[in-house]
Amino acid sequence: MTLWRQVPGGLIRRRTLLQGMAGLAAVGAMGRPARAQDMPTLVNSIRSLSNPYHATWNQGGEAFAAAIGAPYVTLVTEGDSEKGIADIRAILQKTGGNAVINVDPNDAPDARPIVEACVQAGAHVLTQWNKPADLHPWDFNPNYVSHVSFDGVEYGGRTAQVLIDAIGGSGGIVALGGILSNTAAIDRRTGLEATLAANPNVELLDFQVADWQSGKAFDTTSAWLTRFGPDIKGIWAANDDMAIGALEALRAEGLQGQIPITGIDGIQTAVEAVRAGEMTATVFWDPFWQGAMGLSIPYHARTGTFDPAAEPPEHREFYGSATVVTTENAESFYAEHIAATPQLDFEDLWGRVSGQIRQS
Amino acid sequence: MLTAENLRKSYAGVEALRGVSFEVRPGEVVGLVGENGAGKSTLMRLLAGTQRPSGGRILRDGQPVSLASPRDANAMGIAMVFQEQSLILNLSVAENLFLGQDGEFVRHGLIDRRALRRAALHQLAKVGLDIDPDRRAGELSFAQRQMVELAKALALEDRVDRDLVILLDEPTSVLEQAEIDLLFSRVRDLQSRASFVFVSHRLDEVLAISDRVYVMRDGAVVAEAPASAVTPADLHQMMVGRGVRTEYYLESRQEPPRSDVALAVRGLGQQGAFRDVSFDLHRGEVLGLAGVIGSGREALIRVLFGFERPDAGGMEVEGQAYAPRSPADAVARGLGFVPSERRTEGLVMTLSLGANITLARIREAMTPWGLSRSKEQALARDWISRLGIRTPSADTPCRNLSGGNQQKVVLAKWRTAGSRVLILDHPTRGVDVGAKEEVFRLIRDLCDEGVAILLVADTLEETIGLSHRVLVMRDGAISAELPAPAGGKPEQVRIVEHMV
Amino acid sequence: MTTTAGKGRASARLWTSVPWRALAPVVVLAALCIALGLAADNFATAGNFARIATSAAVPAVLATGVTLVILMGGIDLSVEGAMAVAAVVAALVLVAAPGALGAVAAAFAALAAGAALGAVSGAIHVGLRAPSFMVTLGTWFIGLGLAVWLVGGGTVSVRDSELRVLALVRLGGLPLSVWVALGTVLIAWVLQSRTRLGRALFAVGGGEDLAAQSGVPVGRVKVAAFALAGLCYGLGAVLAVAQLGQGNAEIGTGRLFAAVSAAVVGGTSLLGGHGGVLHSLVGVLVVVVLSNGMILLGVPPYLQQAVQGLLIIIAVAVSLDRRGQGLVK
Amino acid sequence: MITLAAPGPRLRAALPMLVLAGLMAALGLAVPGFASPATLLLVLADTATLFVLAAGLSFVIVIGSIDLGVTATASLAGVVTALLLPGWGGWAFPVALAAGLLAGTVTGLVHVGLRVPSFIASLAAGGVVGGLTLWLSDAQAVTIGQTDRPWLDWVAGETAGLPHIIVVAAGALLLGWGLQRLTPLGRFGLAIGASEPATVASGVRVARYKVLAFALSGLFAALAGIMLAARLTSGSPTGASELLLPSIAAVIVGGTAITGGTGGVARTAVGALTVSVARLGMTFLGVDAFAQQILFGVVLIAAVAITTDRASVVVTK
Repeated sequence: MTLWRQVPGGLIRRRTLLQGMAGLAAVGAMGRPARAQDMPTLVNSIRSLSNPYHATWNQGGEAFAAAIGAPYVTLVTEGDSEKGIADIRAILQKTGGNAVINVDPNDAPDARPIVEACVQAGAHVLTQWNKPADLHPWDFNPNYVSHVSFDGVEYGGRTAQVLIDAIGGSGGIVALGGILSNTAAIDRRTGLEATLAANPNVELLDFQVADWQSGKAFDTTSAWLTRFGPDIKGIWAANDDMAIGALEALRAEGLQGQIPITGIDGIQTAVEAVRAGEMTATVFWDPFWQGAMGLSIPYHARTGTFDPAAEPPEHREFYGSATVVTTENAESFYAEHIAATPQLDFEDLWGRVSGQIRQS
Repeated sequence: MLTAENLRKSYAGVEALRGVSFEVRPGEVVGLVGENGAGKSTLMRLLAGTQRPSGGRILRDGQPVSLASPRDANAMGIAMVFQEQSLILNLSVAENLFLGQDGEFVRHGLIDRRALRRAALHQLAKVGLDIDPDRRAGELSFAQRQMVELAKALALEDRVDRDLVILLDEPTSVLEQAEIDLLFSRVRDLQSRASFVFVSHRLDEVLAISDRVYVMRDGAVVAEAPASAVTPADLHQMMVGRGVRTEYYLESRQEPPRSDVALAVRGLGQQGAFRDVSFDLHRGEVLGLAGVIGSGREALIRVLFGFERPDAGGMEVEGQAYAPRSPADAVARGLGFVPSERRTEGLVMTLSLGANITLARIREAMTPWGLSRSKEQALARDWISRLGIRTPSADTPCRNLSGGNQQKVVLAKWRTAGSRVLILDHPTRGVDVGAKEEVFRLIRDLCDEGVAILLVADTLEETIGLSHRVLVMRDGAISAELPAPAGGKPEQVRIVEHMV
Repeated sequence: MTTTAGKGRASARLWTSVPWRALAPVVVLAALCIALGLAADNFATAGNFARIATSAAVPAVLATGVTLVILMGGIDLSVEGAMAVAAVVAALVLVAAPGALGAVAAAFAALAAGAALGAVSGAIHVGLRAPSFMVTLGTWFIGLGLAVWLVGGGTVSVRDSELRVLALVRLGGLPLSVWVALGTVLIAWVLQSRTRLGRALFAVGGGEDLAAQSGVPVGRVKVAAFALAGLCYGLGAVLAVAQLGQGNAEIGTGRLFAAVSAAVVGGTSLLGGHGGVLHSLVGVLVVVVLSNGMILLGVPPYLQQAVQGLLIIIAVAVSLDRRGQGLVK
Repeated sequence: MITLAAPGPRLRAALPMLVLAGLMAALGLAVPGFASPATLLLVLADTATLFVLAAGLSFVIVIGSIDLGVTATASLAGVVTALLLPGWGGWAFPVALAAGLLAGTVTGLVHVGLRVPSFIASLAAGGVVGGLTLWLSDAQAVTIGQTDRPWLDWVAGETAGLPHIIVVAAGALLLGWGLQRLTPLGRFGLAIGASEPATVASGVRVARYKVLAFALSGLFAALAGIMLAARLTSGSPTGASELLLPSIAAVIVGGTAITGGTGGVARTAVGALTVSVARLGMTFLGVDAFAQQILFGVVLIAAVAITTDRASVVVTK
């Protein structure tokens, strides 16, 4: 049972795959006009479907598309900026610009060519997480509807604070960072460092990079156990995968639950670990919301529900609100968001605005 | 008894064998001669099971057999010792001996290495080879490898319950005289257990070892005779369909060398290989280098051409000090090298004839606008007609040419490069009789033009016949220098006595 | 041209009679360990060696697999794809069938999935005579795609499954996974040196056409080698799933180049025919000890990649037998 | 065992082109509008960077080696461009190109001088270059500011609807083709790939030309890095890292043998377009994202199976 709850897309996937294959085989039958001629194609462009975060994102997109009966396309960059941009241009070309695009750019700079292509084609676009600091939705009215991010600095700092509280406000911690040049990795590390500056009794023993991967985090944590041994009072990780890798390295030595670990992202395994008391905290961004509302907002702009140009800046570039999951709220959070199918009000466009993005 | 009846084989519509009938009787050594392309190798491949006939049949002791693979042929007691070295160099001698047949040594799924070693020692003893079967094949000398191949073929007698037929495809082409003698004595010893088919370009050898000789021409057997009844000249005439030129090595064209020295070598040595080698090579001179494998002559020519560096002594080219750090330096100073391994070192087989001809001096094909295909092709066509290279076009990849024509392309390359000193390493290896004569003529032409030639030849006869002087090497040092002027050629025995 | 015995210099002969080149990777490993032992107090401790062994288990199994293919002169790029499929299959079986029996079934299913993908690579390579480099690049993508499709992109958590005894139960101070990896290397070593298939791998690596001439069934040997390699990747996936408590399509990320580097650092020639699984084990240890050491020494993250690159070049440069090989591609 | 009829050499040389044409025709029929000039320009523009990277790589693959460091070099060039544009203006481009040339040369020297297999030498050199790039960029993407963007117009701009990047790629194609066809380098590269011993014995300074091949690979990679940075208006230290496998695929699918000795830049252009059309084609066809990787793998194998020249090789490794 766990499996199907965990990957609700599993069975559907197989069908869509077969449809895709069949479509390719019967190539001549492809490309007939869409059923709903005027309905824009909804597009989610994400890094990859092989990680649970973006897989859930994709499910959000599917749910919204099903709700309004629009055609839906998922594009994956596989970490290749060129491919990401090329695919979006291709879809714009194919739909003649009648598209609503929700994109998590592979890298911040990708956002500019993507937005420019969408503007040129007349599609509506919303970006998430990554964009250059000098690229603003209000410079591209009305097509560039919004940019949504989550405050990596804030939440990186907040998980660090939870960790520091868990170890009693003093002692040494180690930190696992994501890919060095990655914007999210940089922000979360900045938050960590800010919190550390405010807690002079806590020492950062070492900062290492595990490229977001649990396997590398496992090896790094093992080596840390040699280097620092019992001096490690807590482990901060910039994402949940690495936190899980660290947790399993501890478990291999029977230390699970004895050294607090925090992660970020709110994937299911991490939330379960928090429930079990083996992790101390994670941050839930709600990728289902990101995948669904990232389409709903530009869709409503396109259909005229609101005029982007008339919206205040805090609706154009905003931080979404996230949930810090700790041992205190883990049970209720699990019941609400993981055990049950997520329920979203797709019309509630601005419900999770938690403030305008800082201009650094 | 192995019999072939009216065997036919065609490749893409071209008939390579046109109804060959052939017989090997028990305990017999059968010689098989013919020019390249006469169909010898094709016949051997059919008998060894590596290819299948298009028509006709093969009989073993009177029963028709189908040889679809070397394995089938082995089961019929037929084994082949291949022309190219076919040992796998990173495997041990024992593993090579039983490659593909190691099933009999498997105990509980694992190879019983002691049994394998015992069996290998047994097989090596048959050919009188005293080496450790656990050594890697790559560590052996060429002669030892050839013996291992022979032992590998003979190993068959323990597996099949009948007399053996061993096919020897040019087994002597890489061997020196002493080693050939050893091989022949082994073949005679083994005649009680096996019959042999012996293919070679060296007609005197064929007659020396064989009981009976078949001559092939144009895909058919044109003659069959007892070896005692024919001479090399007879065989040659039957092979090419005309008489041997009385003057095989064009001795009358041998002019005295010029007085100026092209290459001077003084006290040259390389530790462990050769020492204190000194000689002068004059323009227009052919200097023959005789010696067995291990005498140091291979190492010497590799040092002369810059593949390796000497530890002692020095060299001069045309009066200027010469210390090559690479073959490129050698070429820049006007040296050229015709290697014995034509397929790997002589030519880039997949490139066109034109590209190979200009490889050593590409500027001959350059124009102010870059490399010009048309200039290159014009150059190539010029050489094709001057050297009589038989090729469909100047654009043909070299791998599609016959051995003799390939060798002409190698010579054309060095003449294009303007080489004034040529090192010829076994220039007639794998070249058929007709083409050999053309190579000899080209060597004489080069001398006339004043090119200096250092020759390491296939046979002593060839060395003596072509050279103005012969240097004999033994154990890394020059043991004799014999003049070989036209009309005053030394006896072979005089050279052999300095070799061993 | 004679290029081997008979023309080496006398002193050189004496020098080369000791197989320095073959031993060089071991010397590199020993030197690395001694240097780290001097530089970092806690490097040479039982606990750290156990951790190094734990970290080396998965790479060792993967490098063993890739070595079998490299010995033939081929290359197998499908490591990450095969691992992904196998890991996901293992996790799905674990979820569907809990308990010890489920764990066994999961392990076998993963091995089968890895072997199947390997066999497909081998069959395409042999059947279509397409270069192994490109075929396995293709099966890499196919494997990843299959894995993503099977789980719809998610991660399957198997935190409490019985399979995890591999990582969590210790024997003689080392997790079972280390013993499994060691056993695998040993079995592969016996296979490589004492079975017909193993010797055929060397024969194919030394001269494929010659081996075929001598009656070695080259096609079958190749397919078998790719399938066995796939089996190893499947096992690597099982160990990784047991270690990390989850199965997903990204479990193999970054493991291909590490495995090939380890094989080459250990002295296995990419041209085929030389080296073996024990060499690769040494290579894996060099790489794992190095990354362990860099963390012990606190090398800044952005330098680690560069340091590792430099050390790999040095290790390979000192251990390559240049006399034996005419060319280096 | 499937035996394919061996096509003649002329047909063989044209096969990659036929595969591409077949793919385009199928897509043109299946997707109305795919065959439009606008779409074709789009495909060309989106193939440009991949092609330039693969073009450099083909110099190395032709000699029978491999360069796994090209993407690190491309990222380095992108970062150098982004860092230097504010202070140095247009001089940033030659410096970035020189950096790529240097990175390639060093890789070549390690490979040839230390006789380390190119697979490992370039992998390791790529690691070193990557570390250097992270250090230079302070481990973050370097944005090219508004004021410096006019400098990028030669890549990112458009003239009369024709994206400049296509012209740049065409220039790279012409340069690469010229180098291979009109200079000794091209001929010697083929010779080295087909038979290194014969090339050495012909007096060609093989080591020099091998290093030169790697240097060119670095130079082209740097150009690709500049193009990438110009399109993204920023230089990312890991920006090109995912282009490695597609670029190798492009070279091989174009008909250059991975073992060397045949092929070249012009074929790589066909190969890059094939890879690009296959990927974009799936987007146009609406193939499910879950199936795309599987299909791409299948297409890759099929293309290689069709274009591999089996006639000239006895042994397939």
